[in-house]
Amino acid sequence: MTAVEQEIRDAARRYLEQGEVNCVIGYERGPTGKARPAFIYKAEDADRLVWSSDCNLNLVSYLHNYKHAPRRGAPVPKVAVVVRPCDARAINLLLHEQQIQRENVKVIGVACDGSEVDGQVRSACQVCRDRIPVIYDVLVGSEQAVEAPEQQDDYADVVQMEDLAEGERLEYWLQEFDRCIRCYACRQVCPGCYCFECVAEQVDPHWTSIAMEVPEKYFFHLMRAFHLAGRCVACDACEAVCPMGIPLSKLNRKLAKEVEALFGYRTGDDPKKAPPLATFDPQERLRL
Amino acid sequence: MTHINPMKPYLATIAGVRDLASGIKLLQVRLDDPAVSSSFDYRPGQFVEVSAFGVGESPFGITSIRNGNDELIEFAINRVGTVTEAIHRLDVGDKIGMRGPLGNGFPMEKFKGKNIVVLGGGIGGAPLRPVIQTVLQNRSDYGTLSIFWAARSPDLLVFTDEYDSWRAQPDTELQLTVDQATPDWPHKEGLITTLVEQVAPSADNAVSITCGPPIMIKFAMLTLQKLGFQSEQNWVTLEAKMKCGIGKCGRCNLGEVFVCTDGPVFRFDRVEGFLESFV
Amino acid sequence: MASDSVFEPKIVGFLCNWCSYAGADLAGTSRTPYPQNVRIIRVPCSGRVDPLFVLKAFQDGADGVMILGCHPGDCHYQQGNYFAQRRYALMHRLLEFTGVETARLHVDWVSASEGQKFAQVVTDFTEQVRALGPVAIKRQREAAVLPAQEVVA
Amino acid sequence: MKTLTQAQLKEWLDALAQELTLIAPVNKQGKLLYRQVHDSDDIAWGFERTDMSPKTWLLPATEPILTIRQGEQVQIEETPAPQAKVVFGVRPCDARAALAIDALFLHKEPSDAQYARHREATTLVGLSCPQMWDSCFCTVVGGAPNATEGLDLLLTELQGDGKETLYAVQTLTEKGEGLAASMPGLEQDVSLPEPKLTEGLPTLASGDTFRAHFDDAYWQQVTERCLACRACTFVCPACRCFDVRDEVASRQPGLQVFQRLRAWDACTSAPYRRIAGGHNPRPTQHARLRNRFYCKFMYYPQDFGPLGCVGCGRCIETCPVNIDILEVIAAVEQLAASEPWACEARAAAA
Repeated sequence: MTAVEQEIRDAARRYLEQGEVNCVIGYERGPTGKARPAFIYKAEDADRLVWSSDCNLNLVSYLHNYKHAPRRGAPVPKVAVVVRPCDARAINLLLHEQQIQRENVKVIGVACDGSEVDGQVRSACQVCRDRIPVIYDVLVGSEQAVEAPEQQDDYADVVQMEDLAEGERLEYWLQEFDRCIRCYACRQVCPGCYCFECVAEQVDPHWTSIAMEVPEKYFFHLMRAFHLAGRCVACDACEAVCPMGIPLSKLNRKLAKEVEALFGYRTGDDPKKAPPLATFDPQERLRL
Repeated sequence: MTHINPMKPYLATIAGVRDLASGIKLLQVRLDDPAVSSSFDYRPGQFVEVSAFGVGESPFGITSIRNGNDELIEFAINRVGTVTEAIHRLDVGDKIGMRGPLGNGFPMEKFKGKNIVVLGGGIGGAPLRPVIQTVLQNRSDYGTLSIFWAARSPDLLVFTDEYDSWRAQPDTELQLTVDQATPDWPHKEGLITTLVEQVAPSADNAVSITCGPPIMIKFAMLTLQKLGFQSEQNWVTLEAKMKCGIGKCGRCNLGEVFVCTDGPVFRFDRVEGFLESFV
Repeated sequence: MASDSVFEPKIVGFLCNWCSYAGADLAGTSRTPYPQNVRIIRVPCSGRVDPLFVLKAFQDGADGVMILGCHPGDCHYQQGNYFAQRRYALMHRLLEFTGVETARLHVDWVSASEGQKFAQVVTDFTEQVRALGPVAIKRQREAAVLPAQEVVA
Repeated sequence: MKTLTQAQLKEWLDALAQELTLIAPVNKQGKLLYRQVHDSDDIAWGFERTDMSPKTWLLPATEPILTIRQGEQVQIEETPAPQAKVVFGVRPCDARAALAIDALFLHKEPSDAQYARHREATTLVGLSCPQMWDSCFCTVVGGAPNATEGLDLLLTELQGDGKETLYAVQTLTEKGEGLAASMPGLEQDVSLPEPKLTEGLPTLASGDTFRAHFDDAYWQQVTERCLACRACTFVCPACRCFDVRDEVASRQPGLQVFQRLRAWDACTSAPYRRIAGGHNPRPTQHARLRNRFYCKFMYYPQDFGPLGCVGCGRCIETCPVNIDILEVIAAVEQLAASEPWACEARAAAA
């Protein structure tokens, strides 16, 4: 057990013992050895919690399940959630969008040195500049946090795509989307995707076909990426869960790059700042 | 090898449309192929999948009985979604697709000699009309007929123009109630369960047949129980989301029971044994 | 519209009710000719045009989409076109990134008095899209259900 | 038994690809998918478990089942039978999954015409597994890495002595015999190697046990992390739920053409049961996920015969939050052990 793990368990135990939360959302080890989300209700179960580099979902998504009182008259549940710096930005996003109330959420922030997949630091983590969560109630592992790279994210991967010829780019995405099985795992795992009825499944109006054909997949992924324009926190959970290995974060990062360049905005810096597409500047004239 | 495709609908032509209640239309259709039409036999409680071409298919209970050579088939269609809306836009002469008859239907033979209590809530009255018609056409085969007919408001009551002819039959009573009455409403106001409890039909040698929203079925069963009806005396017809109607698409199951092929008509003691609640 | 002759693109135009639709009207009443490739959909405001509409139009067979609204500062609802501006600035870049030519999506401001400009915008855009040919992300169903010679380009 | 070398096998496959649709696992950007191949070199030789099952070729992810032409008259056309196809490299578990789907789509009246056409047109050439891979549990649900059920031909890789890989061919059906007729090779006595089995797997509880524990709190517990995506059902070789919808294929003056599409759907997603008007008769995620497990282990065998799970382990590998069907099997086994009276109690209650 690492020191970070111990700190997470201690924080969870404390919250549960003192009755400050009903539930702590963290990670546990599944039977195949993979980390998976865990929901801890009792202080004595806090020792199930783990922390490792394969904890690469965004647990903030689960807060949507705790937004409402379970029955009429009952209080809205209070939950604590274990977050990485990228996940923490999603908390600010949901606070801004009034999906969660600050007083109902305790944030156990983990200082991050990048998560790994198969011994490789994930591409999202290689370019990430965050080491300490933007919002937290308890900070764990800060002494282990490695120095953030001084260099700003130069979006080299995005630029590389942009430099391809138009036809090559189209071919690339058609190939990638061809594998998509429309399982919607990317949407379900995303803290920013919480519409009660997604346009991809809406029947009336019927926006898109039920067909698993490339035009529908293109429609779905572009639509999803666009709905996250200026709202994506770059946690990369969508790409991590995709059973078909589609590089979804490329779409999100492209938009993040443009949003940064056009509006100087980064998601989740401040819960009071509106995402760029939810506001405007009358003086602005953009290339269309 | 050729296969008979159970997913391929017969073509049918709309022969008549009339408003039944607010937002509910009665469609009369005739199958285009005379051979299919003359052999299209169905029982009260069975349903068909109706296609509005270009929109899709939905299941509807047949609300008529087969009358000798008159091969008109009737459905009551409540406008709630895309398919029903498309069907509401159709007119006499337009084509629809029809698959069926599907489902099991009511065992009207078994009910012979019994007193029949019918509980219909809103559009749920539609699949019960053929039950009433069967009893009335073979009046001497059955005992008394008590019809409890309910809706949220008077303008949602179905088959209002047939009430007088039902009442005119011997040993037949019709009780009406609405949840929300209008000033000119001459009948009862309140839930169907209250009405049934007041009138208190006898459970002796009786069967009850109920159709309505799931929550109404649930409370109607409790009321009937209070009046002495055993679950074995109570028959219900359930609704569920269906796509194929032939037990393949997996959408309508309640536990191991498929509403489309095992039902939609069930004796209530069976429903009580379902793993999944029907409500 | 046989397939061997010149390619006639299908263009969907979302026109704001208050300015651009009136502009199109003016083009009509003043008999200014413009290509008939554009199918006009009147919307209350350019801010009403969800990027979803654009994607759906492409999917359903449009080769080009244009969104015309009031000039900045002139929006009937004060701010709708500012939202639209931000949205489509990003949308353009996203389409480009995924390999759909940006020239297929045109956003412009046309006021009620600019009948000439409307005709000019439509003419230019139609030629621009014609040069690009059919869009690559449209559904291919028509070809599956119709004999080849009947498929309308 | 006939044996052939890999070179001979490739030669045979190349010849097949000339005359019919040959489908085999290929590597698409790191994912193993069954796709049409024209050259046996495109096959991902040495593959273990594929990421998607060959179900796609029997029950396509999307398929028009009818074409409706509405002009002055309405014409409804069925989709013509597909071209003859051979799926090569079918793992025994996936073949058993095809049998499970057959039980409902072919043998339960009325049979599904479109599925039947695909089934008739398809020959399944299996490749037995030398071992159970990670997360595999075919032995728990009655299968084996070298099971023959549902296959037309089964190839088994023989332990080579350093030379070229040799395959032994088991001919299992008439269809397989027809196909094997053109196969080169050598008749010789060989003994098939025993596959390596995974030890210590749980035992699948009976349908009655599942029935008895329907309302157990365990189902809420296991569902808590469920994201309600559809990945587990789409990678499952035996899941068969579908959605049907009419969609416009062409609209012209005087003629509208619609296609009635059938596409995969998943009981784990929230809108699956939502009806017009917004009511959802299965409103909670735990009821939806529970339905998936119950369908596989109780409803399906009870209603149609075979289990709805063949132990391929794909859902275990795919689930983004690691909901593990094997863990569920073990948990139900444990529930049964800890509450032996539950079965009778449930039976008495019902």
